[in-house]
Amino acid sequence: MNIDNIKKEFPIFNSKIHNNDLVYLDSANSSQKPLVVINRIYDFYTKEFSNVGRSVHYLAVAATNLYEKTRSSVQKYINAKDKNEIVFTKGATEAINLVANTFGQKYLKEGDEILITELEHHSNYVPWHFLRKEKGIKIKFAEVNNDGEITIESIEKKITNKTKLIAFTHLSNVTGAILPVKEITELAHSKKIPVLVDGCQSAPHLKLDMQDLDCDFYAISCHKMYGPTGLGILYAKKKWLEDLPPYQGGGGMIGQVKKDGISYGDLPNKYEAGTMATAQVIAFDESIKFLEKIGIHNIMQHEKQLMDYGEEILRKNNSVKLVGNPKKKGAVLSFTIDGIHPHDIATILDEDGVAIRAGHHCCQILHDKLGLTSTARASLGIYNTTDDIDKLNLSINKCKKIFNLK
Amino acid sequence: MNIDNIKKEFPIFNSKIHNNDLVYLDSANSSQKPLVVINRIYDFYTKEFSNVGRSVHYLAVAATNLYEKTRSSVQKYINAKDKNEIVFTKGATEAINLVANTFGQKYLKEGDEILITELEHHSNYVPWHFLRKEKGIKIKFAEVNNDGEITIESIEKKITNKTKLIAFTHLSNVTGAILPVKEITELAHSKKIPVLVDGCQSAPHLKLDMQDLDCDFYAISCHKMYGPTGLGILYAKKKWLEDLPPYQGGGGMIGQVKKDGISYGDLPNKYEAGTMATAQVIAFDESIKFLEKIGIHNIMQHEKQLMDYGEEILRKNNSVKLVGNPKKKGAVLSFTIDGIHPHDIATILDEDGVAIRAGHHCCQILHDKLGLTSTARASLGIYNTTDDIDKLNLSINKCKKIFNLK
Amino acid sequence: MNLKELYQEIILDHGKNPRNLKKIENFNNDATGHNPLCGDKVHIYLNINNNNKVEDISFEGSGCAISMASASIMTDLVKGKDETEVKEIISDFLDMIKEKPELSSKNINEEDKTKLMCLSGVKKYPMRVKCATLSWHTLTSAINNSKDEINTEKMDT
Amino acid sequence: MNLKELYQEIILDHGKNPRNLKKIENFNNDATGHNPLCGDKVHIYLNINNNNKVEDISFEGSGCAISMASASIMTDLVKGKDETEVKEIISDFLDMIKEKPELSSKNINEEDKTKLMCLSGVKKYPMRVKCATLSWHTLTSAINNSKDEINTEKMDT
Ligand SMILES: Cc1ncc(COP(=O)(O)O)c(C=O)c1O
Ligand SMILES: Cc1ncc(COP(=O)(O)O)c(C=O)c1O
Repeated sequence: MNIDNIKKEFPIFNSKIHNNDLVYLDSANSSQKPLVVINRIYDFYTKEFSNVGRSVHYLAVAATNLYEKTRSSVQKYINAKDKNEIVFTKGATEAINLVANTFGQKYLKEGDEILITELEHHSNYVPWHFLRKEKGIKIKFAEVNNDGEITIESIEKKITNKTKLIAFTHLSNVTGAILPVKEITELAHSKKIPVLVDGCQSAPHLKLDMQDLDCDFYAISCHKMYGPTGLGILYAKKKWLEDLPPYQGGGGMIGQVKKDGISYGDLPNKYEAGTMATAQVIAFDESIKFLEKIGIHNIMQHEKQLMDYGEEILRKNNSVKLVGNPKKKGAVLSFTIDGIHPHDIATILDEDGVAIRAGHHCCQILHDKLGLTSTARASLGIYNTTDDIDKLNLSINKCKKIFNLK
Repeated sequence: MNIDNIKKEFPIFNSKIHNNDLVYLDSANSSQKPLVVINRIYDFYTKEFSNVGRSVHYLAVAATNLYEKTRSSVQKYINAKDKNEIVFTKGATEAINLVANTFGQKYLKEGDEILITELEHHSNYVPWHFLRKEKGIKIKFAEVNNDGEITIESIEKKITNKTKLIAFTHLSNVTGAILPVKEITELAHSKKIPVLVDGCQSAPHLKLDMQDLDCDFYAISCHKMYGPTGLGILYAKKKWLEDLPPYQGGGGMIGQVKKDGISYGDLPNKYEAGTMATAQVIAFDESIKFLEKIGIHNIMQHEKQLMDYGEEILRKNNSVKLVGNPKKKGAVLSFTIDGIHPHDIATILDEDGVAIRAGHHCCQILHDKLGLTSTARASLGIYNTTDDIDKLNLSINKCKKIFNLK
Repeated sequence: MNLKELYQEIILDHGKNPRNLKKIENFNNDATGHNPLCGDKVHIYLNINNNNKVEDISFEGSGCAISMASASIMTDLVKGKDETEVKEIISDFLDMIKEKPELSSKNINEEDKTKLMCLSGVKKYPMRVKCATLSWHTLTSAINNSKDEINTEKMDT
Repeated sequence: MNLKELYQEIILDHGKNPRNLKKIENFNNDATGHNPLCGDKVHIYLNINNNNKVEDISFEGSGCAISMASASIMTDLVKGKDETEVKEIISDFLDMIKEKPELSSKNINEEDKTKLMCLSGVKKYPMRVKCATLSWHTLTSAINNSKDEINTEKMDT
């Protein structure tokens, strides 16, 4: 599959927005879906639907096998050691809540510290805040530097002998900074501190290798990875999944159930209570296949070229200021325009079919630090082209004209 | 829409199972999906996809409106007072976990009692068990009678001045017993005890009227209601959603986020952390429309006829024993055959394309009580016909022949 | 074209050079409002005299052109009016933004009506309605001196 | 037709009248197994003598025809064999159920092989493989006298 005309695999690009072609630059929010994934959902529901795991009839057996096949595909794609290290959740948010809740229950007490960063998405802060309220733990923030990066030093500085876990994003959804996950993990492990990585933004764009990164937990949102909505993945080392208590209770996650006690099922069932997002899991196998067909190296190269082109164009544009200047950066171009509020930018761009996001992008801590309430963000997917960047730039010029800027 | 040939609205019935027509009798596990629902998912992803709530561009605004439209449809369908009393979850299991967790946090302490019943699905027991372990609460079980019913007396008997909540199923997924929700709720409220109803099995089959039932919480699984997988609904009275703490933390559910504190969003956002199952919610609107078109009274009448026919046929069949004999019964025919294990029954039936479920149906407590480890269960949906029942009966006779029974 | 209606000269002017953007010294009522979706904030300061008249009013905050213009025009408009008049104007404005084609309040003169109607362009942009109404809701709580923060999510806009 | 292969006379016979279905008095090793999906349970009792030989073996439990027949045939078969032989037979059986077309163990005579091969019909019914293997896994833990309950979910079947 050639990445240069991959757009045609995504039916959404046949739609017109206000009579214009869609220039979709909101993939960090959620990516569009290729036809193979959409078709898989359709076919599954029309020809093969059954709930998984519980019945022994033909459709149920077939669905269960398909469901488990996706687990194996994910394992392979992210190079996890064991397929039972892959837990399906409703999203990355649930994945992080799962870890915070169960790790917190078992290992955290008053005065303990969780170290996160100023770059974190609310999804990697609020779950820890719950523990702060409930257990009296402390949350420390590694500081972002002027380029919008988190360095290993900024992490190291905040580690104390009370640090019980370090949780940070792999790729910032605002500055685009790519964090040195492997190095931070090495440092943390040298002090016997486990590491959770929020992989929401990295998963669609970077090569994923759990055994190489060696982190303890890794959270992924499938809907940002060209997959269906309502699905996420928690990767966790087996020792943790075996060691931690269950999260939600219900059907399928139990062993024996008596009036006075319950034993839990084995992995991965222990963490998949209730009827799961069957169709979505099964369709996500197509997302993985699709990504594998293009090849992660081609994706990374394509997006790097786009990023370079985009940064160059935007830097040249008067009044436009890029947010953050990290040395390693991926897939996200956040910017402000002096004199135009991001909300106004987004509205004006939308009129041309250019879809970006404006706001704090669920990163209020970072925006406070930057002294901004809001930024405009163009984020990239595999289907974007330099043409999209040119259209973005043209529409930005239109904003400036409306607001009488030069 | 005429319910008598509604099967043709469900494309799955064009599939062959081991060269036979599919006789789908596993709807209590998960229902099949009508084409309108499947098409809606397809159309949404191919023409309209965007994440909801966060961006101001065209697709995002349209998706947000569609998403909220489903909330209004659900409100109307279940006659809730306020649309913000509808919270989307990943399933009924999550809905019950949400209540157990947040209600437990705020209102339960050692020695307090939660009253459930012996009919409960693991999803309405395990979440309370977590609180038993964590907080030292007690779980009391209202006893099932010989007909597989829970009477108001059996509930009343177990209420003490320590009872803090009563949680029970509306319709048993094993005996089919329909519980007197309104009367139990009245009794509970007269003692100032709130009520949670597990509506998983009732939602597809009975008229839902939250204001009439007056229960405090009601949990629904959309995938059993002719909707997509990965979606559930928690109905909760507004006063509870305002009063209880949030459940999962993340994007979208916050108000202001500072390093030292967080304020939460208003309803329903407070309980919808992270990216939700956007496509599924939007498609579920079609499930509701579909049900409304047929009309709940037609559905109830159709299923009652089927139930009566099924009970008659099975009672006549030598060696077949129905499980439970409740006076008010819906949609579920559980049975055993002396001398044939339910697993063997299910396998043999499957060869004829007759899909039933065998096992404990996530109700081990009930099976213990009945002195069984496992039962066979044929459960009905709107697409079933007396012909399906006849085929079930024929296949049962085949089982008996293989096992040399009369 | 809709954008021209949304970003009329008056809006751009008030957005860029908002009137009454400061903290008055002698305020006796105030309230803050916040839109969690975009992070926009507004703080309204009121000086209401013994005759229940708005002696002075100002605001602080940051936001898009629409929200700044709305706060700016609003503060200009209500200065000198008494509480009941102000309340009536607020509800007239909110009705107009929500559904009514025109303003009908007797308490607004024609020139001010023209200014306010410039904000009606947001009707075509449902996600932006909150931007136009945040300061108005906040003014209501300032008048009622209810110290609760106004969160536009809760509002019926 | 597959069903005929699955429910052969031998299976039905052993399923209906399982041999060794009782609790022997003088067991010195035992273990229980459980299949959480269907609720099937098995408890194996072993008497292993000083020469590491299975002096006696029995089981209690409930389950489908396949699981009862499998336990029945298995207990008949291993009686009188020594521990190493039994372990070898177990792994040969599990290999056969998983992937190998035939049994290859020297420790099983032809008549017993024929009986065991009757269980190979489950290969076409992946969800039923656990039924056939539960008692075998449980026997392993009884021999190792590991008191952990065997949960088929964990097993590599
Ligand atoms: C009575 C009952 N309660 C709860 C559940 C759990 O629902 P879900 O698996 O959709 O979360 C089910 C279905 O399995 C059920 O039948
Ligand atoms: C960095 C980051 N973390 C976490 C999330 C939350 O993911 P989800 O909303 O899919 O649960 C997002 C996406 O919104 C994100 O960008």
